[in-house]
Amino acid sequence: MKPNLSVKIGKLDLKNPVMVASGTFGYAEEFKDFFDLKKLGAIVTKTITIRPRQGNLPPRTCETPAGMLNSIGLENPGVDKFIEEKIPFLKKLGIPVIVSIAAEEGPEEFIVLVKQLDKISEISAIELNISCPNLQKNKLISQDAQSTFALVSAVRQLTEKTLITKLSPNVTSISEIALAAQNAGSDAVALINTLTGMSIDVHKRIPKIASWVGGLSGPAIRPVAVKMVWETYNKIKIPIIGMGGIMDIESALEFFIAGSTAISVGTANFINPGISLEIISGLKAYMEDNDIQNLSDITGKLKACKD
Amino acid sequence: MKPNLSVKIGKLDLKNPVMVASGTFGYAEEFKDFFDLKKLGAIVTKTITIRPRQGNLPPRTCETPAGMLNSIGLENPGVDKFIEEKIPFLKKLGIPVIVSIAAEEGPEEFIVLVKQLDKISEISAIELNISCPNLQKNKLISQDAQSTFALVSAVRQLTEKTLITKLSPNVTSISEIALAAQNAGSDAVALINTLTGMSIDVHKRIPKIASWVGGLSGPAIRPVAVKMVWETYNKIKIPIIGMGGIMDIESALEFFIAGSTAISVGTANFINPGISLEIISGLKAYMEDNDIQNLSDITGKLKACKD
Amino acid sequence: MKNFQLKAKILSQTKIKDNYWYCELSALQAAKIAQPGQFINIRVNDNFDPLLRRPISIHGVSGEKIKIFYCVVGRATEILAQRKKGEYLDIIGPLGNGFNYRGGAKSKEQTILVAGGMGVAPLVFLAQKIIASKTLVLIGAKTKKQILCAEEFKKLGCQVKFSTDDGSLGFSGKITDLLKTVLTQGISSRIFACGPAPMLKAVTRIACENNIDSQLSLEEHMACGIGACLGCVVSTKSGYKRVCKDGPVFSGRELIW
Amino acid sequence: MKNFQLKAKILSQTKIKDNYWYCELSALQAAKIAQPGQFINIRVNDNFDPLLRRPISIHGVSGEKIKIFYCVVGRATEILAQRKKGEYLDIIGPLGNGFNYRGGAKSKEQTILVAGGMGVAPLVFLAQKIIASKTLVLIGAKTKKQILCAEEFKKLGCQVKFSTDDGSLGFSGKITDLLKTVLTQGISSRIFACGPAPMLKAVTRIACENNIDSQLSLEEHMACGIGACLGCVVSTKSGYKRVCKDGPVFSGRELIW
Ligand SMILES: Cc1cc2nc3c(=O)[nH]c(=O)nc-3n(C[C@H](O)[C@H](O)[C@H](O)COP(=O)(O)OP(=O)(O)OC[C@H]3O[C@@H](n4cnc5c(N)ncnc54)[C@H](O)[C@@H]3O)c2cc1C
Ligand SMILES: Cc1cc2nc3c(=O)[nH]c(=O)nc-3n(C[C@H](O)[C@H](O)[C@H](O)COP(=O)(O)OP(=O)(O)OC[C@H]3O[C@@H](n4cnc5c(N)ncnc54)[C@H](O)[C@@H]3O)c2cc1C
Ligand SMILES: Cc1cc2nc3c(=O)[nH]c(=O)nc-3n(C[C@H](O)[C@H](O)[C@H](O)COP(=O)(O)O)c2cc1C
Ligand SMILES: Cc1cc2nc3c(=O)[nH]c(=O)nc-3n(C[C@H](O)[C@H](O)[C@H](O)COP(=O)(O)O)c2cc1C
Ligand code: FES
Ligand code: FES
Repeated sequence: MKPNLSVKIGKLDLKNPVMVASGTFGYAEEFKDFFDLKKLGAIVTKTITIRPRQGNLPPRTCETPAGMLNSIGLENPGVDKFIEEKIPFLKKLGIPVIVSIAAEEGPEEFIVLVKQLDKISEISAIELNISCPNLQKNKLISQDAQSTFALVSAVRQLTEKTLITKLSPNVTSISEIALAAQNAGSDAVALINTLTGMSIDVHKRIPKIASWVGGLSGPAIRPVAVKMVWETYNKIKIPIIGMGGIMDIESALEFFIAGSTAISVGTANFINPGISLEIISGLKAYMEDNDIQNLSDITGKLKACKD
Repeated sequence: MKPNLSVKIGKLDLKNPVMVASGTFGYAEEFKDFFDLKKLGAIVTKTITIRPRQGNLPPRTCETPAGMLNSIGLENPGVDKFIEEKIPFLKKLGIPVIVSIAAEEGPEEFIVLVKQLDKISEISAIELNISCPNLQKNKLISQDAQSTFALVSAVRQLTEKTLITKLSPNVTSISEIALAAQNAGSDAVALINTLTGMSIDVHKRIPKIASWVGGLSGPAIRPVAVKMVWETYNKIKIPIIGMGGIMDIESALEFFIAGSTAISVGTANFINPGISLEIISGLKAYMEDNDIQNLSDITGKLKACKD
Repeated sequence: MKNFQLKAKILSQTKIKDNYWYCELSALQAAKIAQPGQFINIRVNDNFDPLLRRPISIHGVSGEKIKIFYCVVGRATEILAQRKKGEYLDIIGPLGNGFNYRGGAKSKEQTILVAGGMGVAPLVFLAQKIIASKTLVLIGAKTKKQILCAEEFKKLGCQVKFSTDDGSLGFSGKITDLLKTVLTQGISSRIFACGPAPMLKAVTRIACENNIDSQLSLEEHMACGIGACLGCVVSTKSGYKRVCKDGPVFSGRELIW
Repeated sequence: MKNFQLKAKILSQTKIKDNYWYCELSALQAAKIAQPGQFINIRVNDNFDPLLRRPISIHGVSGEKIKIFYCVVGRATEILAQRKKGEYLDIIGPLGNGFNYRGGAKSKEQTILVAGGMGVAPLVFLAQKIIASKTLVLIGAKTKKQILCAEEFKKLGCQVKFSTDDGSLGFSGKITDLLKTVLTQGISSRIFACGPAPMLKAVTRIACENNIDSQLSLEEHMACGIGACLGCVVSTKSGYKRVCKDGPVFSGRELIW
């Protein structure tokens, strides 16, 4: 019995459920020395905006216990240059390309971006990053169910491409927001984006990253992410792309068992650039060892503890 | 110049700002072999309820990267036995005793508890634990500003003792909740309680703790806690008791600089039972080295990064 | 009894076989008062991953020395095994309530120790404290290779019997079936056992059926190890009790399995 | 240029003095193509605390060997120093763009290397690649004890001058003031510098005022080290650039300090 690793996210057929998380894999080129990128289930690009963005002042990253803070501030070349310079390389890989997009000022920018990207056949799906903690806003779209519903509904009308909504963990109830995204027609939800956090240099009495507050990622946040996936899995019907501190096959499996249809590897790419492949083969081995034919046989199949 | 470590929380005068967090120090007796308890700024007891509680099924704890999950489920002997059996030992220490209380079913239980504790002179202050993630409720009081306001207002009328409201980080905006507590007459806020989290045994496909979901604590959550303290410090006027992953003098200082008037040591007690004393002497040394006379000279004194 | 937090120097660190390590620590204050069944809680390094201490039974004591015997099963025990002679380990101990072995056995009655897998660790220390000639030790494992500490028990003068799941040494089958057989053959007054939970459960039942006292050393995941967090509880007839403080040794009569 | 992720065997690990360590790694593929100014990104252990790799300059290369020279300043470098000969380190490299040292110096002109503190690390490797007889090395530190690698540079045939803040060796004062003096004395065509940011900033200005090319090796906190996260940027005339991928060596002309 050969385990079947393929999964479906909206209209997307993935040969395996292992993708790389937005912002942690650049536009893929930086990783080409480390493994055969064609083996990935899909690539999610660094979030792009309409105009080019310089991003935030450095220092932009610091380490925290089993985690890191970042405040890149969505540095990106802007959509036009992205299409011109980055799509050709991505196209050659022949695997699904999911383009993450965000608005700098108002939600109408999503409309402009989706209209433009909808025409590009090399793009397989669009991820709506409504959860970036590094744009100095009072409240994120994904911190409010109604705003999430409104945004996703508006975008849904503009494209037939698979739409993924990326959610913020900095909320009272992430499953309510996920439900709003589902009801508005999102094909899937991706969670979690980073937790907002801060770290202080106590000798200089300044924040360790220039923008004061940044996004916490890495193994430290994994229990929070797994819990949010599980909570959301029990509330919605569309697929979940799970992420947050996946470092190895074991932590990847936690996300499947908690209810993820696919997973994204984020911070782990920095520590072990070839980790996605290790997870894909680990997944095969786990399925073989446990006589599992399809991934759906473990998705959300968490049982109660008992003796 | 001898640094002055004393701080004021409501009516409470603490000789130093280092306390121990509820639930991580039992009722103090367990720590008597490790250091002279009299040196602590204050002790916060394990949360008690009206009736004795058995707590949740084991396993109740597991380790996570730089953190741990717990789901004790507020095991406690109930208020009467607490008064009878635990107060005598605490009294002998001669340091402020802050009693943490919670309701099992409805907020009216807080009223009953506060009325009873108000009469006991050995109790210096009451901490309202409206943020325990381990009582299977849909929504915590501290996840809603109005409910927080209502509860604190009701309790405020019943006691002159210092009231501390303990807040949950599992919210969209903790500073809004803190503001509600302040407006309702709380003398201080304590933050953060644990983040909800979950960890899975992927071989057995069961959660690692029997109650599925637990509270995440330890250094992993520190950046989240520091950020919440800073955000809250900028919104309210009453003192903040900061906690979440304090492991050593450096991490304690982060909390003061972010805006805490006092701090609580939690999970670190398990790893290094004498850590509170180390923090107290570290604080003295830091103040001496930096020519700081009063703690208020660093509280919230975070400056912008620049070259 | 008092607990100490100590920087204990590693006096020796030896691989016994496979993943099994034997280690001696210098920890005078703790060694002086340690009792069989008690444990120490070890911080394996200074980082926050792994975060928590790890409980390891006291395998023996001599002079200033505390001896431990452990198996590398995960990250913390792996790091522990890499720590070298001469380095210092941060330990807390001796923790918990050990075996209640005093008094006990009447003239003709024997004491039985039942050790499953790593369960031998605290029982060697116990065997040193009781009258060896009247002690029968049952050691069980999956296979012969995994039988541990047989020589130690023999040297102390105990009678030793084995059980292996695959029959490669001694009784073929479960250690608890061996125990049943043994109980039909002689007069036994008490059983001390340490090993996996299902084994301990079966031992409790067997002891109960034979109307013999049993004392079981339990394991639960521990956060504090000193009774403060209420994390490590087991069900007893008087409610939940803490393995780290009220145990790790419990009487078969009080446990609810 | 290609990057490799390798398990590099530790061939030697030597404490030079105080907190300074010299270490040789077996990393053939990386050694073969390494250039002065490039670095390797090291994972110091298998745990998640510390989580990130640590960038360390390539201090030299010979055959299969990559040499590094580092100072213990925090947790990761402390763990690194504890790693023993014979063990394996997970490294990625050679990373970044090194010094552009080819061509350059005309017949009578000399090349100046300015090394502040640990800044000596990559410059020793650079000195091996350029014509030593025409190279002047300025080494600065707070005090004589902290002057590093002087012998290495001398052995290569470079002329070496010192500056110390307390005057305990060579020029008394800042290395950048020494640089100014030196520039008035001979004809210099180019400056390569590595050290603390304020020093590099001053070197850039001095080079600019004297109309000399300068190349500076910068440091920024790195998360990925391979150009993917956009974490390690510095301001240049053409916008932010990544220290790890576009640098760590930048021309004084492009930097905005
Ligand atoms: C009272 C007591 C005495 C013990 N004595 C010995 C002994 O003498 N020799 C020996 O080899 N082992 C002993 N153990 C077991 C030992 O504590 C675990 O094997 C060790 O904690 C595993 O840590 P790890 O990081 O290597 O493995 P992990 O990968 O963390 O886990 C492996 C297993 O160990 C358990 N475990 C992990 N952390 C703890 C903890 N903090 N408390 C309790 N269990 C935990 C896990 O639940 C899991 O089943 C004892 C346990 C207890 C409770
Ligand atoms: C391109 C480059 C080359 C370097 N070459 C050398 C060298 O040859 N020898 C040497 O001794 N040091 C070198 N360093 C510095 C070295 O990387 C740091 O000293 C090391 O990362 C400190 O780690 P730590 O955990 O010991 O200290 P920490 O306690 O983490 O921090 C101490 C200091 O190191 C900085 N630092 C920590 N982590 C990183 C990181 N991931 N990236 C960059 N800086 C960090 C911190 O900002 C802090 O200022 C180099 C740095 C860079 C960027
Ligand atoms: C340096 C860095 C940059 C990131 N940039 C983006 C981004 O541009 N868009 C986005 O949706 N998420 C971004 N993220 C969040 C990740 O995609 C992911 O949601 C998060 O890091 C949690 O996963 P992890 O713990 O595995 O890293 C970024 C994360 C990091 C660490
Ligand atoms: C085992 C355990 C039990 C706890 N019990 C309580 C409790 O009874 N009441 C309460 O308000 N907080 C309780 N907490 C939360 C702590 O008081 C503290 O808010 C939290 O752990 C964060 O701090 P830390 O990271 O320093 O542990 C508990 C935490 C732990 C780890
Ligand atoms: S481990 Fe904390 S009470 Fe036992
Ligand atoms: S460290 Fe990630 S881009 Fe340089």
